[in-house]
Amino acid sequence: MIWQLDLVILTFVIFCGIGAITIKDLLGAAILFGAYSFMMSLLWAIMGAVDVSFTEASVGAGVSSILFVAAVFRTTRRTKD
Amino acid sequence: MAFPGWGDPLSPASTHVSPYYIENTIEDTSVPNIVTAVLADYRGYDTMFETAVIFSAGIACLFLLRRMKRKKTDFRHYRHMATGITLRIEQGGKIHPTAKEFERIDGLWVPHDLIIRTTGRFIIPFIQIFALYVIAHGHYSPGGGFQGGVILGASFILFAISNDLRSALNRMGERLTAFFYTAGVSLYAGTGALCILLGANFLDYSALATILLVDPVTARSYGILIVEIGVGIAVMAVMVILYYNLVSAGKFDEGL
Amino acid sequence: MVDLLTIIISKYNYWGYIVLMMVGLYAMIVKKNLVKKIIGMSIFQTAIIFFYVSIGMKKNATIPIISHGHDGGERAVHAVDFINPLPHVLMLTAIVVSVATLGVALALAIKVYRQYNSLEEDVIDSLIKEK
Amino acid sequence: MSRHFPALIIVIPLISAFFIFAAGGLKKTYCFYIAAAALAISLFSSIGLLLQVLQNKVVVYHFGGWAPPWGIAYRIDYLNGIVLVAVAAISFLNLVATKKSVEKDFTEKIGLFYTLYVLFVTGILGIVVTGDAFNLYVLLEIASLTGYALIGMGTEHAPLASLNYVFMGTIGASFYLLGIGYLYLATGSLNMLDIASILPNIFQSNVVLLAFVICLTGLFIKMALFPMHAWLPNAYTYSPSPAISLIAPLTTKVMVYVMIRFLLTVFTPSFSYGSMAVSTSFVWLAVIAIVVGSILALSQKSLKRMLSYIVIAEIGYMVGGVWLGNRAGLTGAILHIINDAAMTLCVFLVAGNILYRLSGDSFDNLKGLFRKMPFSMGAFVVGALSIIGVPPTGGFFSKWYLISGGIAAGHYGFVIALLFSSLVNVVLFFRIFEIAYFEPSDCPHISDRMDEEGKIFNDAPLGMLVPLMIVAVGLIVLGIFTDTIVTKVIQFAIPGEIS
Repeated sequence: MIWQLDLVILTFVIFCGIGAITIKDLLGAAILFGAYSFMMSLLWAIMGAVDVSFTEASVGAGVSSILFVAAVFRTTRRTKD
Repeated sequence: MAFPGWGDPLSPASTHVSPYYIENTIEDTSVPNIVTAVLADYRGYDTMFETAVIFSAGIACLFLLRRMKRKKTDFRHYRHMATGITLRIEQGGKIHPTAKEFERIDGLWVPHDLIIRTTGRFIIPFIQIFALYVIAHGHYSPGGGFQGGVILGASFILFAISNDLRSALNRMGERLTAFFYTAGVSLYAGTGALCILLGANFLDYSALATILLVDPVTARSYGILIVEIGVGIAVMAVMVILYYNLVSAGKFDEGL
Repeated sequence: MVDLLTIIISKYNYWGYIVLMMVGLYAMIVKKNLVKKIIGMSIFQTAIIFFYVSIGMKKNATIPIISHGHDGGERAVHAVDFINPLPHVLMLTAIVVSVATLGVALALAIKVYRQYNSLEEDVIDSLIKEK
Repeated sequence: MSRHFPALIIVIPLISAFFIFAAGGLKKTYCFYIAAAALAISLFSSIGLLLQVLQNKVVVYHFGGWAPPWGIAYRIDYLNGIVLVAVAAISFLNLVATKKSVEKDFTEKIGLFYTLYVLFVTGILGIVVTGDAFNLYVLLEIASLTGYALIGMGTEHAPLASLNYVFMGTIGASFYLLGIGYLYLATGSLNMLDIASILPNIFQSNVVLLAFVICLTGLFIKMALFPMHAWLPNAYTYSPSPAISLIAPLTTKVMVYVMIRFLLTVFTPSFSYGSMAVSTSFVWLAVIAIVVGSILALSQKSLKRMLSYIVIAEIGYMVGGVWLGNRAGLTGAILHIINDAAMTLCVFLVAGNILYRLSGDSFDNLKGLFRKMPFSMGAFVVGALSIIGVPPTGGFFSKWYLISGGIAAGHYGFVIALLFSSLVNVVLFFRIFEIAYFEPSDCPHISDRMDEEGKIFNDAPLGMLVPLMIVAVGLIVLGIFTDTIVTKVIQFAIPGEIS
């Protein structure tokens, strides 16, 4: 594995995570959470955890995001924080 | 003892239990993917409960959100397919079932985007085949029941998004989904119980050798495949039911 | 100073997991919006999964899938050549648990929204106090 | 078949869950009977297991035929043998006792309710019986997820309370998982006994200390010890009564069991009490929990909410008893897990009966209740006396052990807190007795039904009363047989090195 790549993606992960909880739009937050999960799965793939990475890519980035979007569709997009 | 360095091959985590798995998986189960072997055999009992967690989540979602009765004040929309005229029928009324030229539509109905629907129709079979490949090929490559099941579930969700929820429900109704996730988890627990009946411990797949007519090591490999299929079915159905529930807020009619 | 730097750099994954955990915990405690809290919860759980995957890492090792050689003959398998598979197995379970929790939490959030017509905790609190 | 008891005890309820779910869609009346049969088998196997333990000291079962530490093993010894019987008995009795109430509250979702019920019991039983630290986490999540769902279907603000419980519960479980991660990092194993055999060599390590602290934090959140108790009162108050009389007796007590298991088996006593200087501060934390729980209970105006604060105080009893670190304190704590589970079940069942007949459980509604529901209130008196600690109920004896443990350890703050809490409980319950016995009924909500003599008699149906009576009698029986339980079982559950 290449530690420079690892570090860059780790930074991305952290920024996506912070972005997901600060953005003032729940749909945007859901999408950023998807990006966060996807970056995370990349990170794990780099670390050799291929099965975990595969699961996170399908569960975290795929289905979780859809579930968030569905919940936001049924509630509201607006948020105060 | 200090905190082991990152990636240290001599840390206790890498030297105590896990070398056994790495060195003996092939002899014990003849499965090259060590993660699959540990997941479904050495620690198969955990995985059974993991499936049970998924099952509980599906049941919990149904229990919390599902609305069994329609309110009398609800209304339905019907669209005359030839002309595009929309009817709104109030107070729980229905259109006569023989009136085939009307289709029921959502309150937020918009004409279907042809591109999305066609792309969906085109891509869904490939996703499903890939999902089945992932389930079946979990012994040799990354993948297995969970990943494949989630992808299979995602293909149904994609169908529900690219068309509408009602047509997805026509293909894959609530009862069918419920059947699938009960069947999936029972397949897992049932395999385990079968091992007890055959005289071994719970989930000891080598006992299956007597009915599968193979040697115990191959029987373990087959046992892993069986439970992975069970997991795949259960996870697929639960993902679909979670989506149905959340997107229709428990009413199972209108959705994204 | 140099020592500190080496500690930080040699274990930067562990620092990353602590940062992510704090991000998740912060969202769960400080944010008022329920969906934001749920996102925080998911981030918190992934941070712990990240920690486990970091435990399993081994330098100069490959992914835990034993490949037969191209010549068809079986090679001897040495534990140092493969990444520790056990944390991966545990984390597969943890990911599934986290998506299950997510589903239940979102169902509850929808139920809350149905009841109070709001997802903001402070608005709901003031609604409860009014009654 | 008796060899497979450790598997059957968990697997039968799990498999029955699928049948109950299927029956919920086909014929709803079967759901209850399937659940009852499954839990009866569970109870039967747990009693069988306890007998095996009395004979052989320890019962081990390897899942998948793999020996630990590679596979998952269940290990039943004196400590979890007795807790197992208590849990199985309570879940079975509660199932029978709440049949009518479930039919009333969840007419359409009865199948789903019972499915969640048996899954919850599966999780709780698994937590008690497992010998694998990670397996415990998975089972904990099953119990929690089903618990969230059961609580979320309650009245008033139940969904919000349940969502807060989800957040706190997930933090707790995740901290536990993290602690297991650190233990794994230090030892490379997940099997509790295996960890215990490796740990003594590395007790000085910071990683072990960190694992210990993080695990305990997670468990404290899950068991609602005082500063982390915020999720409990609302969740318990608003939850549906048939669910809460299951969840309240089991969840928190089982977490106390897990804490004892970790202190005694995983981190051996010499580490937990010896090289750690935290014992005394945890006892003080428990003292604060007892005092604050009791005082907050005083200020409540409705029955279930008052009982929830009493639960918080009772957690303080057990945690304090465990951390006293002597034989009497631990005996008291283990005994109190069983007694407290039984008496919490008793009073919450009565609260359920009251809610079955009345529209609310605020103190105004309780007026004249002794005339209307004499049997339920009779059971309530037994439960209340047990919580106060009056002989010959079980509560007296466990409190007696706890107090003597406090005196032996020289920790008089704990002793005073226990006595103070008993005093507060006297005030709490006699206030209710006074309202229910002396004040005339003027509650308009009751569907009054005059019987032949013209008396207003409106107790819960017989199906709910009989199990309640069994529980009430059981409390007294537990008290009478305390000596047997302690000498036959509990004294062997505590390692010999603790004096």
